[in-house]
Amino acid sequence: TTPPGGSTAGAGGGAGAGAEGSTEFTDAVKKLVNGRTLQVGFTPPVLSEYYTQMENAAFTRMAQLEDLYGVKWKWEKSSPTGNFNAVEQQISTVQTWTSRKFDVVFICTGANFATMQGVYKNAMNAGTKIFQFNQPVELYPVDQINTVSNIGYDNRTQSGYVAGKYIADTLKGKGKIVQIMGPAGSDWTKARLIGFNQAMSENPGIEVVGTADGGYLRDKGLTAAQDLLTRHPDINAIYGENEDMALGASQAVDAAGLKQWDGSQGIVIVGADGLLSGMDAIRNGKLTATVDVNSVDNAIRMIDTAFQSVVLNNYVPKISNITTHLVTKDTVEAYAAYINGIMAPKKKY
Amino acid sequence: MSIFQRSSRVFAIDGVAVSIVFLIMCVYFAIASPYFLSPDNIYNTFVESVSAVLLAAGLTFVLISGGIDLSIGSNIGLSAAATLFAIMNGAPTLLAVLAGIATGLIFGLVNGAFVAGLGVSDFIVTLATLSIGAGVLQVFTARTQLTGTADSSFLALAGGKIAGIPTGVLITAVILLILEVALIKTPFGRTIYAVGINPNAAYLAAVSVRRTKFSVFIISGIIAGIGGVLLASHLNSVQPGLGGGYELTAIAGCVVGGVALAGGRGSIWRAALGAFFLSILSRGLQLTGVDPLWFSIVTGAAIVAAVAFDRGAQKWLQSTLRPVSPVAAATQNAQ
Amino acid sequence: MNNNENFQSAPAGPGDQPIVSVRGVGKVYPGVVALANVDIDLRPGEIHGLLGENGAGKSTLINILSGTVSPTAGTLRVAGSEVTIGTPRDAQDLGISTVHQEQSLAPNLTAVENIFLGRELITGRNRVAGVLDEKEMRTRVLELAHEFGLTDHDIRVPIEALGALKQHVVQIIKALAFRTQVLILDEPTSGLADHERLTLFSYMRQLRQKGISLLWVTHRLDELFGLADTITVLRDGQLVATVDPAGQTAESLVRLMVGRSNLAAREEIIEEGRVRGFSGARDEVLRLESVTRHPLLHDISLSVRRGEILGLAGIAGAGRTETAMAVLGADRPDSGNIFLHSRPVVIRSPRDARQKGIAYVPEERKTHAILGDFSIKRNITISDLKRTATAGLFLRGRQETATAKRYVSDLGVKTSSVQEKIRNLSGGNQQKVVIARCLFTKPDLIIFDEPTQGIDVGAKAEVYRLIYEFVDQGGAAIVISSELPELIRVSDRIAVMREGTIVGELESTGRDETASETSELGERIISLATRGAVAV
Amino acid sequence: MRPDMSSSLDAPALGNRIERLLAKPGSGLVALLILFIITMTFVAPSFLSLGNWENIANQAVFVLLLALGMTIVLIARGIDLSVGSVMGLSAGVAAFLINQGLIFPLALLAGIGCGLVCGLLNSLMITKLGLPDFVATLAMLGVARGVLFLWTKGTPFTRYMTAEYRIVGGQVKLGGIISVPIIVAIILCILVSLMLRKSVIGRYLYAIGGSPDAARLSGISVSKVKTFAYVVSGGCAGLAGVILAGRATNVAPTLGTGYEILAITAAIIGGAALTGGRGRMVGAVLGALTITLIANAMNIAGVTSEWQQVVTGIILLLAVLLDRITAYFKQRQNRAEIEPSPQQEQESAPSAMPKQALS
Ligand SMILES: Nc1ncnc2c1ncn2[C@@H]1O[C@H](COP(=O)(O)OP(=O)(O)OP(=O)(O)O)[C@@H](O)[C@H]1O
Ligand SMILES: Nc1ncnc2c1ncn2[C@@H]1O[C@H](COP(=O)(O)OP(=O)(O)OP(=O)(O)O)[C@@H](O)[C@H]1O
Ligand SMILES: [Mg+2]
Ligand SMILES: [Mg+2]
Repeated sequence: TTPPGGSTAGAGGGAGAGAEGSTEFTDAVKKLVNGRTLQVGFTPPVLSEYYTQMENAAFTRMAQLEDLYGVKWKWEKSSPTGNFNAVEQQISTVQTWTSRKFDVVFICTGANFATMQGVYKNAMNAGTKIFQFNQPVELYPVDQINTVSNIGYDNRTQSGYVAGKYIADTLKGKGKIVQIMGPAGSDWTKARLIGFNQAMSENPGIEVVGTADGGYLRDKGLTAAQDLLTRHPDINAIYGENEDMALGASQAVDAAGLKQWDGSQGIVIVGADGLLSGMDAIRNGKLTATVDVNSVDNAIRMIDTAFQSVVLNNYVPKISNITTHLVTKDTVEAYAAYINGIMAPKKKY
Repeated sequence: MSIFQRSSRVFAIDGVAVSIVFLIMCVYFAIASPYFLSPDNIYNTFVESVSAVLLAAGLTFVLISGGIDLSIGSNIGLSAAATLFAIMNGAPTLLAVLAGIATGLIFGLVNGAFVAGLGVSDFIVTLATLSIGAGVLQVFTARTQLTGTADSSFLALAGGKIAGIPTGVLITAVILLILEVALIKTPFGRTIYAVGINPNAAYLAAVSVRRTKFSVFIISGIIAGIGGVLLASHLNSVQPGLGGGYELTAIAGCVVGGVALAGGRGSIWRAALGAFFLSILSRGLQLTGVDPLWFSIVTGAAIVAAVAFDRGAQKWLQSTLRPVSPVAAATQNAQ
Repeated sequence: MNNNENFQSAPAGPGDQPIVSVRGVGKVYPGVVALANVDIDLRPGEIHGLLGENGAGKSTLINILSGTVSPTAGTLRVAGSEVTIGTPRDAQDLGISTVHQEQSLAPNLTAVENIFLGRELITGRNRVAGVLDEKEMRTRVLELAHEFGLTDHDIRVPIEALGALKQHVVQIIKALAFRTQVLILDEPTSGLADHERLTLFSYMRQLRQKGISLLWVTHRLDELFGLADTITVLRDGQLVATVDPAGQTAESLVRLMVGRSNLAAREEIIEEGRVRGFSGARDEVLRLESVTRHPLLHDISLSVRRGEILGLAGIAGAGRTETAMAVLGADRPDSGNIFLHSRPVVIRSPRDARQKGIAYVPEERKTHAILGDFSIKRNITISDLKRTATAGLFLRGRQETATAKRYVSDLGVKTSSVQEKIRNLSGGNQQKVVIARCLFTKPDLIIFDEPTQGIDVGAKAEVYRLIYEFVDQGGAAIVISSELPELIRVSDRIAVMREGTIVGELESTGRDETASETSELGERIISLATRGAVAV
Repeated sequence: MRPDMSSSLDAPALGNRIERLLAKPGSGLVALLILFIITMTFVAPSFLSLGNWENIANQAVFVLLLALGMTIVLIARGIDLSVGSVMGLSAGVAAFLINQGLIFPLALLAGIGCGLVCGLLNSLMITKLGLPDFVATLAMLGVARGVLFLWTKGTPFTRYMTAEYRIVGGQVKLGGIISVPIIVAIILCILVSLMLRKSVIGRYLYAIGGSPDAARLSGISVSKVKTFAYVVSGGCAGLAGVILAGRATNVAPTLGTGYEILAITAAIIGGAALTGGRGRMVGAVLGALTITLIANAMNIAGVTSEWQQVVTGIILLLAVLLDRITAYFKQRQNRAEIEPSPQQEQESAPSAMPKQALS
């Protein structure tokens, strides 16, 4: 049988209609669902364009499942916003959601791995199922992860390596580059760097001449890029570990009067995230490429996995990887359209 | 004296107004969310607020003396790292605890040496040590995997239970008690207030201002170190940014509790209450399902309301006390 | 409440219509009635003396008139119309200027800036932008400043760099520099040297001539005669009498201030003087040998023995306080030696000094002596907390209170309770508490820096008695005072300082001195202290 | 330890006299900066290039604008923790209104207006409700940030950049010579400096910082002056916000987070004190430049971010230490002369005295 919301969504049909499986199957699932309401909590580490795209994709998929099988959803989002410590807030978010008997918690967090496992364990014992998304679980020992499932991608091979390889290929294996990285100690940064370095070691002609911290923010990325360009005006490429920082670097290149990559020469700027604003920039020649880590599929798979696990009691994979895309000027329209397809969900929860 | 007047005198006991705001808030949350009073939530609330409360209590000493210590944020993180590092490398629990406290002590010594010894701005000095501490913690955690220990005696420091009460909470309560006694009941505590009220006068009145200033930084450092030990035991892991921003939470807690940043006023239990207030507030908001986007707005408003109420109550109280003629009072006094 | 036994009808003033007329004014603080039902009229062109013991309510009345305290009862009329004076600004607008009893200047501003604070001169062209006219402001005060002994340098630096007395002078200039209808002076002469007082008095006369009315508080009754046109006496917050000084003597005024019932006790104290004298071995307690501290102190040598009071005379800025700081260890001398009980010592800090048996009564009460937020009790014990602690560890509240109560009644501090915040006491009573603090440490040597500043006659005598008692029991005292008669009266010897050096040492036989001898001694001191600097 | 410590505690006559003789403010800082710049030229000669100074100036503008406002508030014995959040919110207002089709200059004004209003609210809480400055502005820090979060729902405002805004944001230099933010900063510096030194309100700021009681007794309305200080600080934050929106090209809800600490640090290394009554425009400029310069230099030198924190801390400590050392030598030198030259004292404007840390 084709499980509901299975591979169709994963293949990229998130925006498609809702006809899945046969009528009998649908009816049978409906019976299992029995009009049940799932109380869901969604807690990303920050509020950002990326997670907004995810949320919209999730809504789109939730609405589809509701149409198909009558499952109802109650959605609550919580993300650290204050100046007070982010990690503590997420821990206490999970704890309070557990107290409130949520069925499902989707979480992506910057908190320490081991710390969170204890929190997850307590939650699962109390009957709240935990799903991590977009978490660099590749860095963690799988057997120690206390979640039902982890939906995401391998930051090393599916993000860092892709970006590095693209830069190397574009520069034909020779050139100087600088990196603008996320906050030191961040697991994403660590993982992506492993992949990026892998690509670099495969291309000895490429030299990383400078690194700076851009804190995942555009204005900090701009500042960091400006400083790096002062010392290294002769670089060939900039790797921004996320898109906002890459866009900041793009401004720095413009401000320094340097030329951006036009297909044959100029400075190559590569980011990673897959934001609509990043795609805009690619269209306008302000960003050479980005690694779209696929907010859409991430969210759809997340909803499907939870539905399967909680409602249908299926065995879901502990690690569930989605596809990521390399977006360049040539492919930007397709992926932009893919994201735009979910940005106006039928129903918001 | 009317009953009304007598009851108004109750406010005179320092901090009663804040306590009332605190109680009102708790009652509201208890009504608004059935989970607020659940054993689980109570347990979690206490356990999770231990570090905030401890930091606020240690900081209170510095604030009362008229200073400020921003470094407690990275102090608690680094102390936690030192503790966990020691325990993971096979040190006995006692030694690991000492390692954490020693780390806190080092912060206190450096801050104290610069501020009291050299007389430079405490804001700048502790900001500098905050920054250095945060950097060292990142370097340290990047080089060593502080993934946790299985040493049960160490984990029991914060996670165990005595008579159903979490040990971490018990330890904190004992420390608070000691600090309060030290502040209110000892000559040392008295001189801290004196220095905060008027350092010039205190100096000329034979108080060693420098020694007092030095010791408050030591105390604040050590308490943050103990907080780090408990945090390490509670989390059983240390991440690079641990403790970042705790200093602001602690200061906010103290201020809500009525500790004056200008020095000379405050007490341990009020500071602890203020810190506890803030952590209960954020938990309560989550439990009642308030959109987290509203959190910082509500928190801001609650801080204003609590402090404004406290002030209002004090003023009202002062205006209701019955005047006595100085003559009458003087004769009364002579007897 | 004018049906007082001592009430006498007010003499006909020189003016006609009162400028300021106060009726039935009262002020109630939580727990204290500071002022009750007081009537007072200020006529144009009169100097109106306001007398009362410490805590009688003088400053409260003044604060009401100057808009810093709002009365809880009564009405104020200025130039015939009823007004409310809610802020100092209102008072200024009504033409009322005040020199407050306590230091009230911004320490980080210069004298000129302080004097014009709130009434800045603005350059003509730039009125809108509010650009300051610094030059004009400076020239305007220059003359006045010189007359009061401020140098060009003094008016240019932040006033926190000036000595306490010079700061006080700045405050007076601040009030004199502007055209006002009413000038209120709350103990303006406390701590001033004689020639400065005379300057001030001549200014007061000039102002009177111009039709300005002055309300003047002083504790030095001798000043009043020949200057005050009318005298109002307050006691315990109530009006006792408004009298013509012509019909009064110092004694009769004291009687009015103190009241019949308290009089007997007080007179005894006032008359007592220093009867016994110390009979033990008069060994040396403190000796300074060539103590030098740049840039001010040069070659200071002095000594003081048990049972002896050494007076330090000098004009403002002569270095007397600085000498005290050196003894106290607050400043470390650059060279020279300090001997305690004939043994050379290094005094590292006031705390060290206390451990070595030296205590200090600071000259600037508000900023350097009192711990405003502390209760009287805590202010007394702060210098030696171990004494009220069990095993030096835990404070014993009850014992502390008992100790404090004892000092409060010994020194006659007027307060409702020892738990009262010292900030709420009247100035004179604060001073007594500070002295109590020093006595509590049981020192061998007390340095009194302007000890009777702001203290009423009765209390002054009490302070003298305290000093005498202290030395008679074997203590040594150094008294710094700008009031020469006082200095001559209390001291056994007087060292005169000028510009940071000791320019002479004179024997004084204290109270035994006859009037003519006193003034002769006074003149010698003045000429030593001011040679070449100020013409008297 | 040296007696200079104790002298900061005894009678003001004594302590401050020495303080006055000590050092001009920040002499240690300047010395350190020079040393630092010299070292950097060896590490990376490009550090001294004109282009890099432009970068530094452009980066420093935001901290500088906030530090100017902060200095004013600190002089008046206040503190404004809300500047970072207010900056973010003002940026949001400008960006949002442009997206709504409001003409550009009006949108900018609205952004600045938002800052002014926040400042006004701060001052109302302080003067009318009687809240401590710290509490009021801490609350505003939360509220302004929260409003921006609510408003953006977590997704940055984007696509508001116009050609004019690129100029205002400093991405395009005016006439190819100098960028608008720098011009704005220079103008504001001059205004603030004039205001502090020459105007009545400036005098009042110092007065209420030095002694609120004395100011009140002199007929100054402390609450009005405080209101002025907070409104100016809010306005500076608003101005910084609208410019930052032009530089960052998107307004993330976290925009400006943490800037309050930078601003306070800049003001304090520049000689302002939490205890009020002192601070100067030049100090704010020096402070803002120092902070930016250090970060810039370390990025160029390739110091990783974790070590950057360590180095920044050490530099701060060195700066204050050097200040003390120069002060000590100055003092000794002054003691050597028996008669202090009046010139020397003249230089210490009221604002100029670094209050020793004990108070
Ligand atoms: N803020 C206050 N709170 C409570 N009591 C106060 C306050 N201010 C003054 N008092 C009380 O009011 C009374 C009158 O004080 P006031 O300062 O007017 O006395 P005074 O006549 O000026 O005395 P002195 O000669 O010592 O200056 C005193 O008993 C004092 O304790
Ligand atoms: N380095 C200095 N430069 C200029 N003036 C100085 C210096 N040192 C001291 N003075 C002057 O000395 C005075 C302070 O001396 P000090 O207070 O010891 O004298 P004093 O005789 O006690 O005077 P007062 O009676 O005013 O307290 C101040 O007026 C100050 O102007
Ligand atoms: Mg008085
Ligand atoms: Mg003196």
